[in-house]
Amino acid sequence: MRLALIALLPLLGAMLPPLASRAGRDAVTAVAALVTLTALALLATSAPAVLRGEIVQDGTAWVPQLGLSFSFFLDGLGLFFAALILVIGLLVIVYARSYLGRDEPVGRFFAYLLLFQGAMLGIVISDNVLLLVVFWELTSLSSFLLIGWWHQAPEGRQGARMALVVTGGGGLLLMAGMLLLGHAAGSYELSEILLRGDVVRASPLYLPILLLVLGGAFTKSAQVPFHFWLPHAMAAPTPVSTYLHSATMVKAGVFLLARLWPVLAGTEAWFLIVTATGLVTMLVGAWIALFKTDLKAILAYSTVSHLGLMTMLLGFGTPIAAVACVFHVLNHATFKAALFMGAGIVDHETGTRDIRRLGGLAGLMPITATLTLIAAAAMAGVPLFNGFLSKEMMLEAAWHTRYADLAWPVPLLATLAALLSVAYSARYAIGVFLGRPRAALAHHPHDPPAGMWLPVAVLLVPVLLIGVAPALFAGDVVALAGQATIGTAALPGYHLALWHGVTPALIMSVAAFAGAALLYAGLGPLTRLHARLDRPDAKAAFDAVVAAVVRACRTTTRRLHTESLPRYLAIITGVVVLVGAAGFFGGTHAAGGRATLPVSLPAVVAFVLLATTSLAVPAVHGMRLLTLVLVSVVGLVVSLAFLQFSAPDLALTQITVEVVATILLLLALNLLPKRTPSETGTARTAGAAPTVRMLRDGAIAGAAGLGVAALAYAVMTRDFTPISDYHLAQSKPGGGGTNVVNVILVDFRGFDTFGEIIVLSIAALAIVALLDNALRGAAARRLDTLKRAVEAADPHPTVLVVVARALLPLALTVGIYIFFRGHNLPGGGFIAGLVVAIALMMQYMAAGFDWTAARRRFDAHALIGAGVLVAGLTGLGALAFGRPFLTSSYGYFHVPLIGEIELATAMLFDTGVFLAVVGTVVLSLARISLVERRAERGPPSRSAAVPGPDRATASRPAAAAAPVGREA
Amino acid sequence: MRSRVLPHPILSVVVAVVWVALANDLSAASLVFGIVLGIGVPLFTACYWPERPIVKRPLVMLEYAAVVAWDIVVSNIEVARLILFRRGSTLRSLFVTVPLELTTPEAVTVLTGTITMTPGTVSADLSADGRSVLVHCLDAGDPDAVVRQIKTRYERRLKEIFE
Amino acid sequence: MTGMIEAACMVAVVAISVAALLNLYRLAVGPDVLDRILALDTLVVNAIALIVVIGVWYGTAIYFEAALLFAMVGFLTTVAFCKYLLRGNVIE
Amino acid sequence: MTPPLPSPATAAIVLPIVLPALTAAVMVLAFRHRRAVQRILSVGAAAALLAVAIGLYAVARDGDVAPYYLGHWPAPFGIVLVLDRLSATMLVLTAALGLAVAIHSLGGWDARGRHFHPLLQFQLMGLNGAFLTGDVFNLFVFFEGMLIASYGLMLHGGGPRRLTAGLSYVAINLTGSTLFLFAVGLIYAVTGTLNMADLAARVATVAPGDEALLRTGALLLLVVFGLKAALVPLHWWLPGAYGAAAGPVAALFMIMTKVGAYSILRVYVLVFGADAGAVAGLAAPYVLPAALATLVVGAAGVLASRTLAALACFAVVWSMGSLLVAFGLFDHAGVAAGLYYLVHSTVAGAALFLLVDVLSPLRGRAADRIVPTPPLPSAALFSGLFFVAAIAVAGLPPLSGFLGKLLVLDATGAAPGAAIVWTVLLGTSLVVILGFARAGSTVFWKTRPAPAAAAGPAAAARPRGGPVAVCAALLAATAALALFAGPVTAELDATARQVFDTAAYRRAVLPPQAAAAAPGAAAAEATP
Amino acid sequence: MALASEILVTVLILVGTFFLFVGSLGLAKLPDLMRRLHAPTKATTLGIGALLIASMLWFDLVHDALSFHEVLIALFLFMTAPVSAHVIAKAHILRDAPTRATLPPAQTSGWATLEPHPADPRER
Amino acid sequence: MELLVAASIGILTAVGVWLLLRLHSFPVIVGTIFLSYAVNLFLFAMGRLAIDQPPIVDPAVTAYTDPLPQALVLTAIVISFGMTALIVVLALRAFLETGTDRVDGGRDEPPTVADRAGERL
Ligand code: NA
Ligand code: NA
Repeated sequence: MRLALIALLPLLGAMLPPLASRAGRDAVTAVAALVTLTALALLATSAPAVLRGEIVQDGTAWVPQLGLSFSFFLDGLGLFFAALILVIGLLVIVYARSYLGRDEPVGRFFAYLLLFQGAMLGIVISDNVLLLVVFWELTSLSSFLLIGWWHQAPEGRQGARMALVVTGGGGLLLMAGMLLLGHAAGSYELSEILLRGDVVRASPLYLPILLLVLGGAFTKSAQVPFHFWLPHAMAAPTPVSTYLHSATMVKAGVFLLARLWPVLAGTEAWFLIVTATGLVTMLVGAWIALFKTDLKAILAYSTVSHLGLMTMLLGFGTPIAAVACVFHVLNHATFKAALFMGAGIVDHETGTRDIRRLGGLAGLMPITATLTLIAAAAMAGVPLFNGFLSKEMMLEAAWHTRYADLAWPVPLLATLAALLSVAYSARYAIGVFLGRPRAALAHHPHDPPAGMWLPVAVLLVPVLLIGVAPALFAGDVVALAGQATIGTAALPGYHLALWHGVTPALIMSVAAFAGAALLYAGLGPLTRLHARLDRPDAKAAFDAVVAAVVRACRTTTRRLHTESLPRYLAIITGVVVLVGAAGFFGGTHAAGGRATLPVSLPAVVAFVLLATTSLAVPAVHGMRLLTLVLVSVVGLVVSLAFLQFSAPDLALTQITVEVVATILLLLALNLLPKRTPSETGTARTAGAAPTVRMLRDGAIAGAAGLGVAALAYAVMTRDFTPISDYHLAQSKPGGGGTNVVNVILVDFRGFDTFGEIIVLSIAALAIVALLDNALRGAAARRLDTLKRAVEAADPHPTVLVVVARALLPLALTVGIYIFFRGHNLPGGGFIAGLVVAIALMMQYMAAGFDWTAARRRFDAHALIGAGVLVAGLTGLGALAFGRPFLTSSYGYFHVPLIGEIELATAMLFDTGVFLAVVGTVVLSLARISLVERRAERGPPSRSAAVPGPDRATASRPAAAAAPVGREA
Repeated sequence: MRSRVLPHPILSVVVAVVWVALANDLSAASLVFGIVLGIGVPLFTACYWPERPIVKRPLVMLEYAAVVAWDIVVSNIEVARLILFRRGSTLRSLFVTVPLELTTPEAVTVLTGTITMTPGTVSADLSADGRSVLVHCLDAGDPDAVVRQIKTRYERRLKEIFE
Repeated sequence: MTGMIEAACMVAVVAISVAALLNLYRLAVGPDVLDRILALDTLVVNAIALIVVIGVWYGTAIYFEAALLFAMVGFLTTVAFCKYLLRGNVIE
Repeated sequence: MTPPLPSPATAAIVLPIVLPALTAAVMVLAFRHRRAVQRILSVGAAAALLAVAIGLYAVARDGDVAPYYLGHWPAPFGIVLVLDRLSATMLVLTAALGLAVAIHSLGGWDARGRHFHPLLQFQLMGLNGAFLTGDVFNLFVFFEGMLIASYGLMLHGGGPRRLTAGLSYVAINLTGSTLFLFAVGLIYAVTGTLNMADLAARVATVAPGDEALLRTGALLLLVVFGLKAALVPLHWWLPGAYGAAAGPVAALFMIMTKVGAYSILRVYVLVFGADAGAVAGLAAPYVLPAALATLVVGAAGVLASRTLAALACFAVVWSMGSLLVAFGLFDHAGVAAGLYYLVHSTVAGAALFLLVDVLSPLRGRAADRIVPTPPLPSAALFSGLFFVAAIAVAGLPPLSGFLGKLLVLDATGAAPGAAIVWTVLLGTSLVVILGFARAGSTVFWKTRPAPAAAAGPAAAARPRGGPVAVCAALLAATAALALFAGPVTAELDATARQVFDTAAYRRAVLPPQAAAAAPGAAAAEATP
Repeated sequence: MALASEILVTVLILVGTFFLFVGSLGLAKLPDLMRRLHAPTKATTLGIGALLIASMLWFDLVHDALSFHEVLIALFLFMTAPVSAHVIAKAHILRDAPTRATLPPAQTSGWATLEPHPADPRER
Repeated sequence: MELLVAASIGILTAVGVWLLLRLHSFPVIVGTIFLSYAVNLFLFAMGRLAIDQPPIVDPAVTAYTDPLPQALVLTAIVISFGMTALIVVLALRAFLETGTDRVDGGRDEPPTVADRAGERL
């Protein structure tokens, strides 16, 4: 696990700095540095093997189904990059200690930095390409946090978001590319894939893979046209810029191209795309850098340019160019990190990064000036500094490169880029440190503490050493990393040296310097000219694109999600009709052969009744009470239809449910508007024009009705063999009852019924919960102001009260009768429950809520709970005998006087049903009427005066009321 | 008789009879169960029927029932004639007030029910104090005769039964 | 089932059907909602009659409870509608 | 003809339904005014349910499909519950989520209305019933149980917004329930049976003249399940309902959409799957395109959101798109990937909803709107939690969402039209990432100075430890899901394999002669 | 004997049918609500009553067993039909001003639909 | 007979769907009621129609109608009753809370004079 630990240490170690933050910033810095050092030490232990030319591998399985494993491998390239990441990371940590303000949460900062470091290490040492993607996206995420460090500023937030979107989006492309790559190569392990370049290049997936991988690499490495995010990431604190945008994150793209070079490079497509992208990026970055005024922006665009250079080199596809790239990665990392740190020092000391406000700082801060000038010279490619050497190699490679069968474009443009590079480097160095000092700086600038400049100095050591003696100080590293990059190809002959004689590269280099001198001289007018040019602003473009996408999303979402129920339902029912039609017409159909029943007169009349009343409803639905009367007629006809077609149980249920539903709807209607306003008058807010809507709704409704009717007719006119022959046969012997429907309900499919009574119970609970707070807040105020209609003076007509009283015991008797006969004849717990509930509701209706509630012998809640419990426990009873839930049992018992009676556990179950039904109906209706009462009597203060009256006695002589008084 | 066990003796009988009728069976089992219910159901519903009507002369009830049954037959023939052979607008329909001597709500209710069931009359409302019934006559040449008939044929008997 | 009674049942069914159509007429014409409620009430009575006649015709008592329930609870729909018109609140 | 009696292990199959149902009944019966007792019962029952579910998973892991013949009636005549790896997985997920929600609600939500805990338990019952049943009509019943409890829970707490959204939610789902009955009726009318295993046997031999009717029934049923799964263009109810619901309720609802997805998988693999003859492979042409549209609409909604709740809601829509893209392949790899995504999206989405729920009260009048506020108390904690939740939901590494997405991509890679699927998946992923980045940076980064007077309420609202801990635990679960993705995907891989072994399902549920008569069974026996 | 019974049953069915029909006819034919109210509440009671008796007789005849549960339908109808008529009439009185104008005075107080009970505390 | 039943189911469905698409909660509720009539009849019809063959086992009878759809319809009736009760109360509650019974997000004109006068129709 040693190798894995290199990446995991910083990731896990990220937790330490926040924990240490109590101990002060030095301790935090020490912890972060220690974590980095430990990782570096771990890396060092693996280094000897790598230097011997071995490949160190390590890892464990993660998601074998996916080919994603937690596997790492370390070769020259990985070691090179890992070392770079850790060493520069260490320097950045030291630098950041002094850079960050006193009141900033350093612990969190270092946590993010270590997270990023771990992710970056993961990229360079991953063996598994999918694991590489994991780390790749982790760098996007951790850089998001780092770039947004100063999130109070809009630039911080926007820069972070932009970086996340561009690099994270690239990561998504890479994810797809790596999946395809693994698929094409037959393995997700890089160590395998690198050996199967031929297979991959020959695969039909090659081009998609290439494009997707390049999408990932180019976004990360800020290649044109994805270059715009990098300068805006400069909103980050300078240590972050140093680390992410010079040495590491942006190099991840280059690393990826180098890593996959043996697999993907060498084809025409690769050459054309990668070279061109690199070349254009190199030029564009340099050109923009020339005119930027913010120090970090200049450095950022120069970075873009240098990344283009590296990309172009890899694009050439020759081993020597690849080696040159590796060399330039090393050189660029050192001088660019130094430059960023230097810019941070200037910013820190002067309070500005605007090159126009800076100048002549050499005298004030000599150390910083010296260091920066050295680094800038390296960037410009001045001999004796390392940048010169790799630039020479680049020019040399460019000289030999023909693009589109032309010899001149690449060398010419490369030289031009070098020229621009010299020019902006000069402008940077001269503009800040030389020339005359400017006034109006906030405070007197001076060299920073050693903690800040020492890391810069350390970085410049390799700049100088390599610049002077490249073979000695960088030869092995470049050879090692270069060989690893080009894979099995032979390392080309090259010679790292300051002097190669007068080569084309040297001439191009000289030309660049000369041209740069001219350019620098003419920079003033050129800058003015440039300022006047209408140049494309990438950030504005990006922002515009994002804004357009957001706007499009908002518009689409708002237009789609109008929160209009009719629209939603129109779409849904429309879909239902279409899918149903597609289903029907997608299959074969033949007319059925079942004989139809002869039509009878009552059936025709019933149909006429149903059709007339139903079809009248759309016309008169504005009058709501009338609608309910019509609905009652429909319900009546439906009950009769059940009866006609041999379903007495259904008829009984329908008859009783109708009554309860009517009462319920009338209760609600009393508080709702009494009429539905005409929809033609409401067109303004309803979207489509009323006529269009009516037509649309009519079409959907007509199609649905026609479809359903056709389906029903098709079914009824064909035969089938249902499973219910078994139920008919087993009802008596197996279930102990002759009413097969009831035996199905309480036995064969008792579980349905168990669920069904729970549904009812939940409905009651939900109604209680809904109405529980109806007597507070806006609802209560509305209730209080509800307009009362003209109403009868007697709420409880005597005739009604007396008949209801007389009916109650009779109805209960009927309920009990229906309950007991249900197992053998039409009836059962549900219908019985409804009958009893109706009888009780009749009392409420006749005698009033208070009067009846005061005499209530039971709590409806408890009835519901008890009902479910009885049914459930009856079902569980079977478990005691080792039988499954709801296994029923019945027996015949002889009772003296009465004779043989049948007792079945199913009846106990039915008792649960009965209780739940009574409880549900009574509870629901009672709760609604409670709300109604508020509307009737107004707020509690007024209603306090109302006694619990016995309305039956209100209209009878006072003497007769006396017994009630005694009773109460 | 009016004990805790049998709060409404007549009701108990009615319940038992209803049970036997429901069962459509005169067996011992249904009779026994009917008696059980006759005791149980009134006990459960007693609280909803606090004023226990006293039926003083049950036999008069039979007489009353016979009178009403006869009147219903007559009423039906009469009303059928009116419906079939008279134009609706020529019917001399009107409301009459029937002053009541009955006081118990049960008796009043039986009377209003009877009025509605018998010749050409519908009881449309009671007075707020319960001392008058508003009766609608379908075709009444002599409103006083209607009032008289109600009072003599029905109210008198009901008074005997209930009060 | 003898022909005589069957014929009577047929007559009854036809008459009840026509009666139901007459109820529908009142339901359609109104004019007041109370007329329609009354029509509904009458329709229920006709339904009870139909069930009884059908029971006689088929010689079965299996549909009896339906008629019983109509007779026992059917009026509650009428009462509920009227209570609504009288007082607004059906249960108060 | 009598079916075998349950073994001690399989006797517990009915418990996930009965236990919550009876717990709720006891609460309603005896403790409806005693919230403290209700809380103990609710959390205790949820914990017990989790234990039972884990036990049942262990049973299901043996590899055999375990039927439970309710009432001891033989299939297909009685109702049969069927425990297999798939249903066991869903049970464990439901129970875990239920426990999290029960605990989270103790933070105060359960006190903001009546009957929260009974409704919660009933909802768990409905869910478990839907996952266990092997009967299409019984599935309807449990759908209804689950839905009506969800109506109650959705409306819990009241308020105009919740009521308005609730009305739409209920009306749309009532339409769906009606359609369910039409579809089941049609299927019964052709096949004469309701038992899924028996249906599987009978649809294959449907007469050519009946095929159109059967297809219609099957596709209407697909619309029902699609409605529950929030497949575009049937998803309309989701943003409003989830957005208006209380946090813990929305979190619990994460499993509701999964019931739709589960049912699609179950019915259209077992009944209308490869062996279904003329009606084989019925759903595939519809599910995949709809899932792609779902991805687009969901992602657009995420970016368009103006509140965190809306953000979470559309993220759910989007995640259902990802999930159903995988299920829509109706192959082993797709189902295995989809199952992982299902587990992930349930946990991650729930965490997000719970987080929004704890966060909103701290933001004063801004509540969950995506606008800058004065700095929050414990901003670092919440921004951290949000960051992690966003990573999980948006599918960035290292959490489970990333692996889920990778699995889905991997599974769809070989499918026809893979390029389109990948483009939509990845394109919408980017939009979702952007949406979360915008929302998070506005809510947590873009602070405005606290007006001196208004500092009071926001400062007064302190985060409660319990609910925050539940969020953190769920987020930790997504991390664990990622870390142990190897064993988890191995389990789900075996589950997916069992899903497609429909012959084994039929053998286990139906008596031998009936199962042998079924097509495919012979083939399965020929190649053991 | 059987024939006599059958004739009786037939006659009862026809009589019941006749009154049933007349009830509905009256409902359709009569010109105002109060008059219409008379038709169904009366004619239907005898109509149904005759049918019920026919049913009882018929079952006694066919099954050779006493059938008397039909009595219950009559019982419930007789209890409930007047109530229906009563509440419809009350609602009509409340809603229809011309009808209200034709009402005769009650004995000592107003009609219950229109005037609160003197002792009712709720109506202030 | 089958044609009449099928036509009835079709009419109920069409009216139900049309009402479902209205702008106010009350017609929507009535629409769901119509749809439940329709679906109950439909489900019932799936067992095919039979006259005077109730599924009450009797040794003297040989033909019964299919009892299973009847049991299913019973369950469906009960469930749709519960659902109707809930949505009715919900609509009422939403109206009380928001002051409108529109379900499309719009608002109606203030109640008309007739409405204020307390016309209960
Ligand atoms: Na009369
Ligand atoms: Na009369």
